[in-house]
Amino acid sequence: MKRLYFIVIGFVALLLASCEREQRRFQQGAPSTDTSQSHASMDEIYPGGARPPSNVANVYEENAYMVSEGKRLYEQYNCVGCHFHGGGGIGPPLMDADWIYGGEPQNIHDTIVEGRPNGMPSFRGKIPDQQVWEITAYVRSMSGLLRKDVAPGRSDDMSIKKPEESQKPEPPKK
Amino acid sequence: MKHSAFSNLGSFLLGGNHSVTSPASPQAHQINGIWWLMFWVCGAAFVLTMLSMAGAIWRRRKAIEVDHARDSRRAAFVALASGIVVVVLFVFLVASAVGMKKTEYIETRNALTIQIIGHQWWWEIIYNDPVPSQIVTTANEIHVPVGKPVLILTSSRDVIHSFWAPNLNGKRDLIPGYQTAFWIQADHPGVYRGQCAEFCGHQHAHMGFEVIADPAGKYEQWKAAQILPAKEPEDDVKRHGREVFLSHPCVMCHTIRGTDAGSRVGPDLTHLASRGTIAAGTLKNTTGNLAGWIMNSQSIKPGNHMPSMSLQPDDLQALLAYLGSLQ
Amino acid sequence: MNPVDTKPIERSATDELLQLAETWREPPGFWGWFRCVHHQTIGKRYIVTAFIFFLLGGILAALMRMQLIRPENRFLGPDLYNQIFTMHGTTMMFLFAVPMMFEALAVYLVPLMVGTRNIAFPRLNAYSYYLYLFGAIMVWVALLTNTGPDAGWFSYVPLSGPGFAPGKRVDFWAQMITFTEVSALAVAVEIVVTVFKLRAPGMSLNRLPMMVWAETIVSFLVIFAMPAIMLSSSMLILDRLVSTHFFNPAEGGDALLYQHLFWFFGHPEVYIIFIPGLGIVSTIVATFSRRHIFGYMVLVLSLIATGFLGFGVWVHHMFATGIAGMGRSFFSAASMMISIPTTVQIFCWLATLWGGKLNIKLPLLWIFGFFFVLVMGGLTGVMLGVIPVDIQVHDTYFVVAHFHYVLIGGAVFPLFGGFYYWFPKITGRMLNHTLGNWHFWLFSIGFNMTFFPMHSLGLKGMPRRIYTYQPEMGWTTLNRIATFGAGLMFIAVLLFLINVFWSRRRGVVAGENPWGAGTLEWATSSPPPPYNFVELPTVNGREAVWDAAPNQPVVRGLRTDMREVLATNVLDADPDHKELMPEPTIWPFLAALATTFLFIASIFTPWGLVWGLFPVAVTMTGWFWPKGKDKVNQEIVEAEDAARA
Amino acid sequence: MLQGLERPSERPSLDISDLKHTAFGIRSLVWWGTFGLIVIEGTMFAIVVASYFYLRTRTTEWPPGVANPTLWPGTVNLLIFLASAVPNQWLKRSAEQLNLGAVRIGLLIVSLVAVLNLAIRIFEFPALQCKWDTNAYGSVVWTLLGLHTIHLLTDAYDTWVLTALMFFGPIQRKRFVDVSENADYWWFVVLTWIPIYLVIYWVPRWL
Repeated sequence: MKRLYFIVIGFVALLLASCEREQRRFQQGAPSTDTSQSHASMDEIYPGGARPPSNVANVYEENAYMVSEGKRLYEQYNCVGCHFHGGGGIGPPLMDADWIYGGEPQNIHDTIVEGRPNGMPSFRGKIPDQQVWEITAYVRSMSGLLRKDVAPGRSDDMSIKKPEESQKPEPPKK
Repeated sequence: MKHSAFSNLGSFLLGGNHSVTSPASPQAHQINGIWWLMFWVCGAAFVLTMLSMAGAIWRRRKAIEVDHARDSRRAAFVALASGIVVVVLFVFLVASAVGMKKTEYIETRNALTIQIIGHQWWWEIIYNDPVPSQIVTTANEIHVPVGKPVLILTSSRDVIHSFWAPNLNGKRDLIPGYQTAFWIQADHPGVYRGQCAEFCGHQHAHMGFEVIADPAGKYEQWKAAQILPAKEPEDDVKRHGREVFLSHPCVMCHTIRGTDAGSRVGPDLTHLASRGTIAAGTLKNTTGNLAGWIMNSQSIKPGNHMPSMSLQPDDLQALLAYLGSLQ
Repeated sequence: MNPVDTKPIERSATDELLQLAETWREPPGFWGWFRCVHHQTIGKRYIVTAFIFFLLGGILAALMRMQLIRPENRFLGPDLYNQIFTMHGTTMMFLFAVPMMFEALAVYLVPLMVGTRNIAFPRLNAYSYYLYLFGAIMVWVALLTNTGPDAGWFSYVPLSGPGFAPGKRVDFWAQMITFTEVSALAVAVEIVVTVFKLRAPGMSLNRLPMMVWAETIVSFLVIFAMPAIMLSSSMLILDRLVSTHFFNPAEGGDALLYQHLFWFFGHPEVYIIFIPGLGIVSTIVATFSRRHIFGYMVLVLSLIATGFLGFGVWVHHMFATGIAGMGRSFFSAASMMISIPTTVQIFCWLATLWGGKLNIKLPLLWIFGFFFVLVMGGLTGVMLGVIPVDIQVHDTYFVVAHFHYVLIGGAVFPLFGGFYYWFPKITGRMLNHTLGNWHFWLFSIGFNMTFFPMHSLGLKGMPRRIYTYQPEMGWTTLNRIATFGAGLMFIAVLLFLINVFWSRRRGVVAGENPWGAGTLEWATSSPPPPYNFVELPTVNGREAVWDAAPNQPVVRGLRTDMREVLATNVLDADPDHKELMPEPTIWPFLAALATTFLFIASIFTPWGLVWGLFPVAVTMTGWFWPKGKDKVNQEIVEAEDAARA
Repeated sequence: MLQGLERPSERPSLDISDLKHTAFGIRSLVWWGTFGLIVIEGTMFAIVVASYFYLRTRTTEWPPGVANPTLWPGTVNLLIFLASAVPNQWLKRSAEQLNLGAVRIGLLIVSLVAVLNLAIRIFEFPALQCKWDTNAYGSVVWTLLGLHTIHLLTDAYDTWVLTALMFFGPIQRKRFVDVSENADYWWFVVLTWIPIYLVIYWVPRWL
């Protein structure tokens, strides 16, 4: 009887997880309550060392639609121009385990909003915060940090890299 | 009086500037003709079938016994009726072939060529020209000269859409990986509405466009105006509006020729104020609607790719003033 | 045929009947439910399940009509609306129409109509039912957890592909296809074998009842059409899960390939739904005209022609894609040609009615409704075959009107007629006449009110699958009329449900053959006993009951202590050999569970396919391995055969 | 459950008590079932092959951007398949003659041949010179080969189970019908390999 109980609980949990994965949230606040003013400021950061990871969880990482929006924006806002499809080029690669400025969601968010020395521009004000979090979620999916049922599949273009859903997890080294 | 009631009913059931049965082009006329031919023939067939069913019910429900005797006569009737059906179908087939020939051959002699690219959920419209500075890019509003064939090249950047302006011609799917061509030609000046006809996601319902047929002179005027880059703002408010545009998310997606904004993600806004509608034929292009659209696009077209903005009232007013000046 | 022994045999009828009943009794109790393998039990489950999905699909339709009752309505957002219209189409096509018109009716009726004791491969039959059930539950649970597929019942790529349909929504759709199509394919094989090998002696192929012809032809359509959709949905799910490039134009794939495959199935699908309806019409028209159907051979050939031509018209769903001209003319011609066999059938039925002595009861009333609705839908179908008209009204509400006229007219109207006709056979009681009349008239009026205005809407430019429209389009009033009509249909179906629940207990007792019909299912009690017939009948004409000779022999010599049936030969149905039918068993259920695990696990990881194979192999082996009563009985009869030789 | 009890039993009868149980070939139910299955699967193969040629028309270079598949594994498998037809047909005939000893030997041979086929099949996938996610060509040849492998695998498994049955299970006439039908299905697996082999290995060289 007890086993049945666990099975039921497990099943319901699975269903609830799928609920979150499948939400289409068109309009709503970003994950943390007050991120319009970023925590990072230029004098705190330096290459090679990450901020202490912030405990802001990016709920978008549970949501397949948000991640796929992040992927679309990553292409359309021309992140590919420097980072290519994660392999890096002008900018550092995003699909490996090395994170110069930290691989936690908050770090990536700050990197996009504030910009970083040596070329990463600041997108403060230009990208709405919800979209920044979407891009953040997608960037983390490139190194396999998201659940496989959330991470995007291949896109309708040349297959130059593995789709995010089949990327081996690369937990941040720093 | 009676006549007007009848025509009211007619326009209630069939009419409008977005209707198959109000043709405004040679192709649509042709199709409309075939439609009415079929309507009357099929209508007659329907009535005859129903009459013979009613006759059977009327005659045979009181019948005393089963009638096998006249089965051979019935066989002759079935054969004859089937023969007539075959002939009628053949007539339809010929009508179809003739109609197809008239609607589908591609008129290229002195045709105007327009490239139409489908996006989720708006239409990018490009008037190509060998000279790059003469290329006109606009969105959701197609201007064509009256009486001149217009060759339309279609393609899609994301999913399948379908281009359909019923008063002018049948629809044509925009399929990624394919480019197809067909042509339209407007007989009279007017505004003909069109809409995406292939399911394309969240905002399939709000993916309209307008075809505006103008006399040749007016069309040339329009085109000449569209080629120009955006007007320089002439006062401080509008200059501030331009600043707002360039420092906010707007610049990430839209182009305004003559400024630093050059992204092709969303519609080209260089001559936004010259257009009749915004949000792909969803709203009339008024200042109020534009303000609502900028601040709350996600509640007007939930799921579309333009995020709702949060702007200070001053900034919004300035932005509206600037956009309103982009004639 | 063996020489007919005309001497009555002395026998203790009571003992034999008791034994027969005991032999064929379905296992009782809770666990017994999972072990049933008799075609009547499984058939009834199919009927009830498919009808539940009809109601669920109807609720979705009602929600859509509510959303469209006024412009820019905010009742359902685009996301929910897209899930709902997708699930409406999916439910109605894959979970209601095919399971009901094909699986349910064929599984329940065909063995009775051909006069045998059970369907061929009864365990496969149970397995197919569970697969259908589990697949249907899976996709509905998905909908209720906001994971409902949202790319349309056709799931065109690239909208349904990995790039534009994030999450698992479309994967559940694609796997639902696998579930239901495996189920339909299994039933198709069973029906073909039942019809070819298990007919009552004397029922040569030219004496098959029209309904059996219809279900047989549909079986062949299923066999040739369903692989195409299984393949296209598998390609879709492969594209989504393991990054194949079937539909990716940047890597040599092609979005139109999906459409070709889908419609190569999709158009025959329409006939899979429609041909059983034609079978019902032929059956009811003959019974209530109290005469043999007019033009039997013509009707059969028409059905076969429809089946063949059904494979030659799929491109008419793709005229607007702009593919090359010559091919389109061919498909346009074929699309018009396919209306000829149906027209001929309609004339034959009219001739039957004109030559009969009409007994106007509820089933026939629904057939009159069928004539009205189907002829209208057929005529708009001819219009759609004409390419210039098609490219105008394709993907508009005109098409929505057209196929609801054809599918509701061609399937649901005959189906309701069939319900009134066979309900007494299935339950032993008649449905109430007054409620039935209300049901018919409300449904018919509601139907025309809902769908007739849609012709107009289409011509006025309203595209399909839009979740809302703008006030200035002038579509509001017509949409409002349609919504009210849908309300009437809803009430009508409620009345029908009340009628079913009331009549099941309190209806007039039907007796063996309340309509004076001519096919074999009426030659046994109502409801039929689990062994179908006390003594297997022999057949002397197309309407076995009407044409029976005064001394029509019955089959004797089948064991009553084992589930024994008579196999006959394919053309003439002469007795050939005997077969033992399997006893009740849990293995098909277990195998279906294992298969369900395989299908669902593979949505989440490709390894599900590998790990899922093991339980499937184990359960299939358990199913196949001879044991228990089956083994013992087989040994007994084989020993007897050997002794006799 | 005694409906029909009152039915007069005084009717002439068609007596079938002398008929035997189970039959082989076209007379048996299992033959028709297998036949149905074969038609379904055959249609499936035909549609994949049609898709292959359809995709062929969508590009100029074939195979696009990858080398031609290596010939030897597929060819070896073809030869083994063709050779297996002999013991398979012998097995079928033995089953129909109810010759238990021969059936056991035949089943063992065909089981082993199937293992051999499967073993070489492992080399066929790399021989395609591309992956399923390389491009659409890769996707369709992998699907074609994969689908045939599934059939090979199921029939191999079926043969193994039957072999076990004929050695350890109850020996019944009915089981010989199953063996005979299994042999028919093996024929199907063999015969479909010929066109699939040509499509996978030779069409890229010819077209």
